[in-house]
Amino acid sequence: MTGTPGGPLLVLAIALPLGATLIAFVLGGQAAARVARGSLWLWLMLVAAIAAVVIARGEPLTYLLGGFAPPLGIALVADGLASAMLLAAAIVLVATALFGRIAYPEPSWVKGGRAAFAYWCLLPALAASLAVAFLARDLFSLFVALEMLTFTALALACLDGRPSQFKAELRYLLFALLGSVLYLLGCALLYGAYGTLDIGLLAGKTRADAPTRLAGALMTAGLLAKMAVFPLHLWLPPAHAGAPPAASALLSGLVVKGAFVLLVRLWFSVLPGPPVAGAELLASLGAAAILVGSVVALRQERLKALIAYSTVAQIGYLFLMFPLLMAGDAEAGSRAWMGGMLQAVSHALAKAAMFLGAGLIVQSVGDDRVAGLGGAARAAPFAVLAIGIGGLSLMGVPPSGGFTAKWLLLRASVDTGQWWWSLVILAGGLLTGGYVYRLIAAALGPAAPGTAPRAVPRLQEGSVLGLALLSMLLGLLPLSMLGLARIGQPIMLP
Amino acid sequence: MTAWLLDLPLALGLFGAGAATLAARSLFGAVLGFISTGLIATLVWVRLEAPDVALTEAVIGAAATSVIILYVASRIGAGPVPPAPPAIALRLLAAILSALVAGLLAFAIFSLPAPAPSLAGAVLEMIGPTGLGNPVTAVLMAHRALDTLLESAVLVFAVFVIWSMAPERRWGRAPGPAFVAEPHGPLAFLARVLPPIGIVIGIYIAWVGADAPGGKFQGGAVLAAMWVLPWIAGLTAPPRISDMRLRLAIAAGPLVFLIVGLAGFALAGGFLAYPPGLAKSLILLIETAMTLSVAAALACMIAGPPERRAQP
Amino acid sequence: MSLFGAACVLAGAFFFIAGTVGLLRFGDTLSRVHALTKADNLGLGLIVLGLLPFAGSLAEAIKLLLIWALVLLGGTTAAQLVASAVRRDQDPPQ
Amino acid sequence: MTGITPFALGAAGLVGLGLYGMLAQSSVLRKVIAFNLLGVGVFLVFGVVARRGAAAGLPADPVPQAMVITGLVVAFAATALALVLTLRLHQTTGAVTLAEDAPAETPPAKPATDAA
Repeated sequence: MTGTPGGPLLVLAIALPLGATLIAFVLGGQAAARVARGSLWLWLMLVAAIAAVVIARGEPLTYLLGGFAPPLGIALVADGLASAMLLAAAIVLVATALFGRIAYPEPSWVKGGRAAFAYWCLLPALAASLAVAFLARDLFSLFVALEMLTFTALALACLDGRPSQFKAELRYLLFALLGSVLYLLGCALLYGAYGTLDIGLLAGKTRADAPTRLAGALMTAGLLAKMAVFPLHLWLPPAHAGAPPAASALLSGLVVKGAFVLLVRLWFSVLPGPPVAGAELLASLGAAAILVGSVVALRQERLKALIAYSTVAQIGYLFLMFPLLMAGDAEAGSRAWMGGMLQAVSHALAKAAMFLGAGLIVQSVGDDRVAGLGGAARAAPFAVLAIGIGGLSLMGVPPSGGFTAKWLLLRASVDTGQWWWSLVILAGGLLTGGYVYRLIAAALGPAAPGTAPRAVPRLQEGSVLGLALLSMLLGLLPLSMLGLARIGQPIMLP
Repeated sequence: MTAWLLDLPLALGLFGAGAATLAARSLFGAVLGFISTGLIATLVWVRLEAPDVALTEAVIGAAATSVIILYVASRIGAGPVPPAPPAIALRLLAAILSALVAGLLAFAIFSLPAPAPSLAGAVLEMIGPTGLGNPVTAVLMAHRALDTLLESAVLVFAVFVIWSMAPERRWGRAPGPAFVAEPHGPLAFLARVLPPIGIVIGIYIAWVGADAPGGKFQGGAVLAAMWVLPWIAGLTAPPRISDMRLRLAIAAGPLVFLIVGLAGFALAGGFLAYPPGLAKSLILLIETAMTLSVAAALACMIAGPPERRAQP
Repeated sequence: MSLFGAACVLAGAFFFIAGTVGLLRFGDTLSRVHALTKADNLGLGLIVLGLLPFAGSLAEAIKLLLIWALVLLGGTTAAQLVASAVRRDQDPPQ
Repeated sequence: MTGITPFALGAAGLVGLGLYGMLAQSSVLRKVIAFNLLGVGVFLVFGVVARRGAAAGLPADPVPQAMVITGLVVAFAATALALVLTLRLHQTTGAVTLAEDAPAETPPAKPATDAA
């Protein structure tokens, strides 16, 4: 009556971090940090259990809230996409929690305790927001989830309280608010047309009429603004580069993916046979993002700005799957789908590792210019190693999750005769190689005269390296293990 | 036909007030335009047979939003020189895009299918077990309870996000700046006279929400205003954010909601399900906690991040 | 009875219009505040008076009167605040 | 159907106005006000949809109404956040716009000399 076996796990995946956020907020102090850390470890186990049950059953888990079936009620569904993204989110959050033990040790109510209190409230809040964004099957609940994500992302980025950051974040907020209000307008039209906002009920029922087309266009535009897709990307680099490292890792790695999952669901489950021209437009924007983002990243002087521009480029890859999925070739479509999902997951892990590693290196050498990174490899070898491994994944060099993802996309583009996308993928890989090489070469160089790079805490280095190794491990998994991503994959109509 | 006599001027007024908001030369004029738009929108909601939304629009959409905009506008002003508008080409592009979206939107609304799909029947069918008489409250508290739970959590998120923007040296103090007290001024008079009446009205609006238009958000917003008024008049100071009672008041609504929701697993066979017979009592319990939380959260959001130099 | 009500509401509407015209046409802030508060309080009072015969119950009638009383209170305070702000702007404290 | 025509047009018009205001104004506060105008328009589209869905003896579909109440509260929270950021931006840098060439580091609490 209330869904499939294992359904209550989905409720817990939302209720646990939400409850932890509220309790951490009420308790404050060291207790807040402890509650947040404990809840994130539990959450990791919970989402691992969800993924395991989804794999074992071979079909999505469902839960109907309050026992009310859609259209009146709201359903939670964990398909392969949701469970994979949840798992990636939990791993990144646990790693940033370990990292934050040292970066934000003392939440308190006296001067100096502000950032730590906010940090430990925000981590479980982000977990709860992502859980809703990945699991909810109602377009309006997803709107609320997007707003929760925006609020937490905003606070994370302002954690330092730096004046320059207020401007970057205000720009981000205005973009995000415009995006969500356009999305909401699309919801109003869809409800007016079909009397429900449940994705499951809308699937296959939508008509290609004016309200639906306009709703699709508005919602897509809104989500693109939130994802910082070229040419709406201008807010992202200053916002992500100016944030403290732990926040940048979460923003670049996870927050952007919430809107991505929603866009995928919108296009392939809600819209009636989305227009191929639209998909090609999205992929062209993605291709432009890959090339422009990578070239601009190559020219950046500051370490974190470089990594932030790399995020703009890596988000671009996610859009290449759209026209490949709609080419009408089931096998190639399936490859493109897995490639896109794997890109989302591996970028989350690799980019989080790179931002955290960059934070450690800057802390070690006391200089955030690429030219001033000399000596870092000696003082913080594991952080530099982590950036290197993460960079390999971004480039698409085996063995790494990024390699498998880009290889799958490459094959799908060749198989469907859309070979021009493969040129973009290859060019993007080369350019990425260029900026990663710049970073590593600088870090391997000798320390600048008169400076003495300091060692960094082992726990932080360990958590960063762990993330990077996991992103590499993704590439060693046999393809059959990646079948998780295909459970509940929408059937693409040619 | 007579309805048009009322509806057409309302719709025109709505658009006119909106246009005046954009065209206003001063920032203050723009805020006044926005308040007028909100008030006209409230009347439109009444004409659209949505009294619950009309109350919410009046209290939160028009009043509370305008209060915080005015408050920030008065503190920063528009600067000595009004900021230069963007290039004419950009404005032209924006105008074309906006007109296009508005036109397409109107066209899309008029091409929605008739008869319109509706869940009104389904809501009435499923309202029985909740014991509620107001279908909107039933949707908020039972059928779409997840949204309401998340929304109450959003308010808590917003409060700690706002607090986290506090200047480092003011951290832990009471929310908002210190207001100058004028013990015999008109504001102090209002702050002494109004709250007793306002608190009764706020609780009344929240209480009747189960069966008539009203509810926790509308009532909570009135209560928040009654709490903030003495702060602004300088009569009392808000509690420090380091006071756990304040934070408990802010988080009580979603916490109680979450606990009752989880108890549903044991009592009613599912999350956010209510056991038959107990449904109305449990919903009232949640609404009570949420009214308190909405009031505390809105009050803290109006006051802003801690800025006080020293405690009075 | 309903004729009396309609007459009161119409008279109230007239005062509202007069107050609004005053708000728009008067030159200085103090006269504007004067026009607004005087006319609107009286206007609303007349409208409430006109609606009283239509009130279905005693509770409804009390609610109507309460609305009038609250608007009076709010309007008076706002007028005082605006006036004192004007005075502050005109002769700044030495 | 005809009963909602003026409001549908008014809502669409407000959406257009709000969108223009958010894109074409430079003052942050005015952008925030425009965001709220846009919000009023979008919520009224929900209202029109709800009114069209009058059925089963109810004058309007309660489900979109509930969504609007949720949406209004969320929009208020978003406005409050934007305003706090605006205030802090002004307190720390004196800027009132997001233009790149705004004054970089004027002392706090001192109004900007050149806001553009």
